[in-house]
Amino acid sequence: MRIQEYEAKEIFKESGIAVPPGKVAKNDTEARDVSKELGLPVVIKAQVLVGGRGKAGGIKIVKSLEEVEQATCEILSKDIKGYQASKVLVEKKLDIKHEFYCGITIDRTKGCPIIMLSSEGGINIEEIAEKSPDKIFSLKCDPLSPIYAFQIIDFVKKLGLHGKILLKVSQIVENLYKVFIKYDGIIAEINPLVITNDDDVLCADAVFQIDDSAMFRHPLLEKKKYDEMTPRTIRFNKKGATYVQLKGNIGLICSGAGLAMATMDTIKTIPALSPANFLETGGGITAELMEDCMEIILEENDLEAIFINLYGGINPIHEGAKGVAKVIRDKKLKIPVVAKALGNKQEETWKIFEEAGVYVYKSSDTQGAVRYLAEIIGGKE
Amino acid sequence: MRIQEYEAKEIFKESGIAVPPGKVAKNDTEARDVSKELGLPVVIKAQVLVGGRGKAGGIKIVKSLEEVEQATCEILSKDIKGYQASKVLVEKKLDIKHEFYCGITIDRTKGCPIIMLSSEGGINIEEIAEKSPDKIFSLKCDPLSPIYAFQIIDFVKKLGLHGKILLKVSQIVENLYKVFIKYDGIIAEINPLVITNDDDVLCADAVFQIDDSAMFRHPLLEKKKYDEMTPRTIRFNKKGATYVQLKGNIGLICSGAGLAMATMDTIKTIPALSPANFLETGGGITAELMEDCMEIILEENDLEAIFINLYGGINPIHEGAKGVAKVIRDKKLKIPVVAKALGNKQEETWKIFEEAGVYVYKSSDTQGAVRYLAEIIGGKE
Amino acid sequence: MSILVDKSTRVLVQGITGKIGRTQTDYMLKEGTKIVAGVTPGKGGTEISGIPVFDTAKEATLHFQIDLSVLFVPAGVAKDSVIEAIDAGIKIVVLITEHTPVHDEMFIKAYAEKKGALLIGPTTPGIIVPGQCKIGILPANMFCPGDVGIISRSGTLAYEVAANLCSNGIGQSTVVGMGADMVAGTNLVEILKLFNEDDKTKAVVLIGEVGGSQEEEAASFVKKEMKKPVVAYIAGASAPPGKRMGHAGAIIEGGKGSAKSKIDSLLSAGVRVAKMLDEIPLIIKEIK
Amino acid sequence: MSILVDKSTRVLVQGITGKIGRTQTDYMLKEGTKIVAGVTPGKGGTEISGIPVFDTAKEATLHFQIDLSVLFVPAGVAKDSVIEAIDAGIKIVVLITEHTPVHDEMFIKAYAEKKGALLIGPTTPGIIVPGQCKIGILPANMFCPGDVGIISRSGTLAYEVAANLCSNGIGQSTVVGMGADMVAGTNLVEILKLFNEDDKTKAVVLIGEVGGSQEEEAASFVKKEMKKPVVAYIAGASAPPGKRMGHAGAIIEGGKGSAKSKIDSLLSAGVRVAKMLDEIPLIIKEIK
Repeated sequence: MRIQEYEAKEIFKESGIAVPPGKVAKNDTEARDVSKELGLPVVIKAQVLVGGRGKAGGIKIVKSLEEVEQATCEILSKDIKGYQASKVLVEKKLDIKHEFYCGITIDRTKGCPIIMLSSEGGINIEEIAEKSPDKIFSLKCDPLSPIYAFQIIDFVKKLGLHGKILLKVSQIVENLYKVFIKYDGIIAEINPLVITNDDDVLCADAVFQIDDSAMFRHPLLEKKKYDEMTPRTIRFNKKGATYVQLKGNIGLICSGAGLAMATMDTIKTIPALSPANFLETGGGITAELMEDCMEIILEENDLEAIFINLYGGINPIHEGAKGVAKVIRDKKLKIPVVAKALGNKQEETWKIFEEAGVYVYKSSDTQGAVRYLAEIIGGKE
Repeated sequence: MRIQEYEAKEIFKESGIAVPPGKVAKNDTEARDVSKELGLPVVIKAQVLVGGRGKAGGIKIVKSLEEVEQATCEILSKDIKGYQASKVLVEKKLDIKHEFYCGITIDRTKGCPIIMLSSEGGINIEEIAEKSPDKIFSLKCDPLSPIYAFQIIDFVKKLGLHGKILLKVSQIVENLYKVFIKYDGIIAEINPLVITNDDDVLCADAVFQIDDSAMFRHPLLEKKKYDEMTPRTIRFNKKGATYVQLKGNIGLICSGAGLAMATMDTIKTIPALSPANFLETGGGITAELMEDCMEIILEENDLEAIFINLYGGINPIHEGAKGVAKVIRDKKLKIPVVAKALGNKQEETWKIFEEAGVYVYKSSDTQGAVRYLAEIIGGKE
Repeated sequence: MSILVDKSTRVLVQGITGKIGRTQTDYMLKEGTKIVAGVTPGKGGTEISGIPVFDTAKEATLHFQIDLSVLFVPAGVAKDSVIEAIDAGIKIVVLITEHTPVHDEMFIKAYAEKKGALLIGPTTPGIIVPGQCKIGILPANMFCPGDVGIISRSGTLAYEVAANLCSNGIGQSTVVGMGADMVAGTNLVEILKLFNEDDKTKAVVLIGEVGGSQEEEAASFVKKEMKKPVVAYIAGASAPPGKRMGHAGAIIEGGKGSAKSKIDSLLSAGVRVAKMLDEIPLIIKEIK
Repeated sequence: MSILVDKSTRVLVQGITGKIGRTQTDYMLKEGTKIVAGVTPGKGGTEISGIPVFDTAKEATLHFQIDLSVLFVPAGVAKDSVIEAIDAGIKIVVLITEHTPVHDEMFIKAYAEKKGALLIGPTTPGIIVPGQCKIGILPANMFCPGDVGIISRSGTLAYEVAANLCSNGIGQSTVVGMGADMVAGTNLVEILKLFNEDDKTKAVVLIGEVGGSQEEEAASFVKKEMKKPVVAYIAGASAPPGKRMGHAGAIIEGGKGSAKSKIDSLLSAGVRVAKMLDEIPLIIKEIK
């Protein structure tokens, strides 16, 4: 789960990382009030979970209260790379002397947290990483040990800092690492990390993404996450299923992300077919989950057929089949459902599917199953 | 700092350790109200920081509300091994099937936490430890690693438990260890750890002592600790000085616990002298601290002389001497002050002392200094 | 004969009394797996399908020699349970559990490395040596004995590829699921090394997917040291791209992670990359 | 010649820019201690009494060979600073700091043991080899060169005993303060072993005090292995007893910890125990 900039900044601030004075606002009046309180000039920032906001017009620096209102309205009504902000963050403008980059993420191959620093912070950091990788310093951390302040100081010195600024930057990096560990972070990023003309060191922009699998350790964040979800999405989430809506004609239910991706790749090889969604069930199939799966793809898409691709390893696919059958009957479903379902309890599963009018493909090759699907659709037309 | 049973139980309870339903009461009326709420019979327990309360009449089981009031008045007015309780803990009486012992403390020589368990809990645990040490099981814990539930379960199995009771007891031991670590415990003890007739497992009595040096990590407890201290005791405490009142005629100020103990041993070899107090300054001597030292021993004792025994290693003893001199002058002190002060800045120190009328002994042997003190007192008489 | 396990491997099942643990224990027993003991705290002294249950792994090791532990435990205790197995001296730990927090994954990966144990998973379907033994949840009817090794980051794709091979008369020496999570206890390279040394394995199918850089590392191992032909399939060429999550991910992956990067690396290492799943048996027939 | 240190020992001072660090650095330099560098985070690049200051111990070790670090740091960072010294590869760490939390003491004691470093303290006055070097806060004018080793759990008592010996014409080979806290990085036995092997030391004075069981352990070492005469003094025979704090302390000490227990153990190991401080020089003269 990625949280909004202002939420990330609240968490960072609690953990001792300085952030600019600021408040979130839902409309122009609120933004005006906040700006009055803070004093001008201020920065108005769209709260959207997408990179490159600034270039897309989601960030404005303004010097008068009239401009505050105008900029807020503009930002809140704008499409920012496919997203629309429902809130802006209004912050006092900083007098920036220098911008650093500080990011912590997970080194997937080595399997450890990795801290990255650069004295060239700001929006061009990825370009710098690509063109001058020597300007990015990284520190791989031992998952078995805490990190100590002296290790951070040794690392931060690579930026060429000394004295109080060295200590201030080190303290922020240390605190960011603590936040990363405490909240099961996947990505924690301060970019830019700003040194002001008064030698204050602040987090000017924050990105924070938290491990969905670790939400049970953070009940307050979990609650916040679920507050914004529909009951079905919550059930999906709790079972570990993943649903992404796309724009196609074939509804898709697969067990396993790899199989789901391969199935999509296969469907796309036939011009008349394209996936309407990505849906992988995870390892927690039940009749109810499959009902939810059927309902969500039927509600949100205009389909020509549904293609189900399941393996019964840990999943009781015969239970899943019951859920599919129930939806077909309850909704008196008109479009064809093609299912390939193999593994433990496959015969039982086939029987349930067939009794509900599902076209069952009994070999293991997804290509064959997809061709069968194409034939069925063709025949229907 | 050792905290009262009811405070320890609050902390234990927060950490998931079940305790009997109960509340603290300051007088008979409160105790009656609590008992009504809990339902009879109840146990009334004196809140004093001393072992062996029960045998000293500090714990009573009562069956009627009249008895509650009577027992509370009795307990609150009683001398319990030199202490008087200002509160009682009123708890619902448990139906006890079995009593275990569980204690965690520090193995000083090995330098690690040690968990001790016995299936023979209760007030005779020390006797059992002495007579049947095989009935006490102990587990030394690695200070570098957390402890895992499976290690605790393996250990708790030595008590011969299985099934749900094994898990419940293990959970309590695990939680007690977490409390011990979280709050910088010196001793955390549940005795008895009770199994009720309903197979509930509860902490029936709690002892919890916290490391004074770690109070900075526990600001709420530190505040509570300081709330009960005089401003001077707080200053003492913050500087690491230790004062214990005794019953003698010689006020004592020494730098270092070892030297203080040796000085007391030496003073006692002369029949006319006995220490009026134990006071060791720690390594934080300042003029102000020495003023405090002088004032506390003068206020709380009826003295014939003051004996000061200092070494200037880390301590600026010349600064300390200024504080002593100030008190002598301000209070126009009549009783003699004998000082032995050696080490860094000794000449400067001697000069300050002598100008204030202190008898200075300039050799290193404490025996000689104490004989000198005896002579001075003799001469004065 | 096979890698990691065979019919003589003595297996412990942690979480044996749970619904999944019980079901999967029966499936494993049916495939000849030598399960000697199970663990569920508080259930010590009971039995599941004739297998004695202990309160802790250590206790089980006091009664039985154990070579491998397979875990069906809740995600919240996955970390502790893996440490329990390793501390009990068990050298191969197969963590089936899904949704283990990634910080726990990093910890147990490092812990296993430090203690010289091999951790497979989490979110792995397990390991199968068709006809000999099965560790984990792989449906046995998808596999058949033979001389092709399979390593797969995806569980269900491994089933499909194996079944497709079987339909084409090609059996498997050992099939290993690497686990689909962000961090895997053991990476592709480690398993490739084992297949490289295994007499019974004549060719290897590597099933990767987008994300991470395990396939790129595998490619450079193949280029340098692999003595056997490798066929690869990378899932996710047409997967919906995830939302951009800050720069850190992009910086660390440095262009790796996409299907294209993986396919290019593998091709340049001489690996035959199948575009579609049904090409895999055909390529295997060609190169073996 | 001496144990642990001598005039060639290259010393780092952590916390060198604090008030105590600066003062004590000057005292140490005056006694010939070879201080090569200091550390205070954020003060890197400055100098104290001509000694270069670095931001971290690791940085100091990149510029200088360092044999020992002596720490004058606040109690709240004592643990981190000891780990910093050990991680920088320094093999002897002397922690002067008072009031280190006991849980931190346990951690750094175990950490030093694991990493093969020797931790003296906390709450130690340090180590002195009279006439050669001084590590820590011991006032040099209390000591004189000679062949008696002193180990003491109390700082100021060590000064007094040394000064008394000097008044009687008896000098010291090395004087080591063990640290007065509940847990000591190094126990009496370890230092006794070093004195046992030191050519220059002819006799050892052991100054103990009530609490713990270090003296009892020292007694059993003396009984078994000590080749040199040992004189002991135990402070606290008439100390006010602490309040009873639950049973756990009593169970674990099992009767040890009292002055009587310590004195009895030492006597039965053949150690001469002085009842009063002024007996020590007399006994030393007798037995040497």
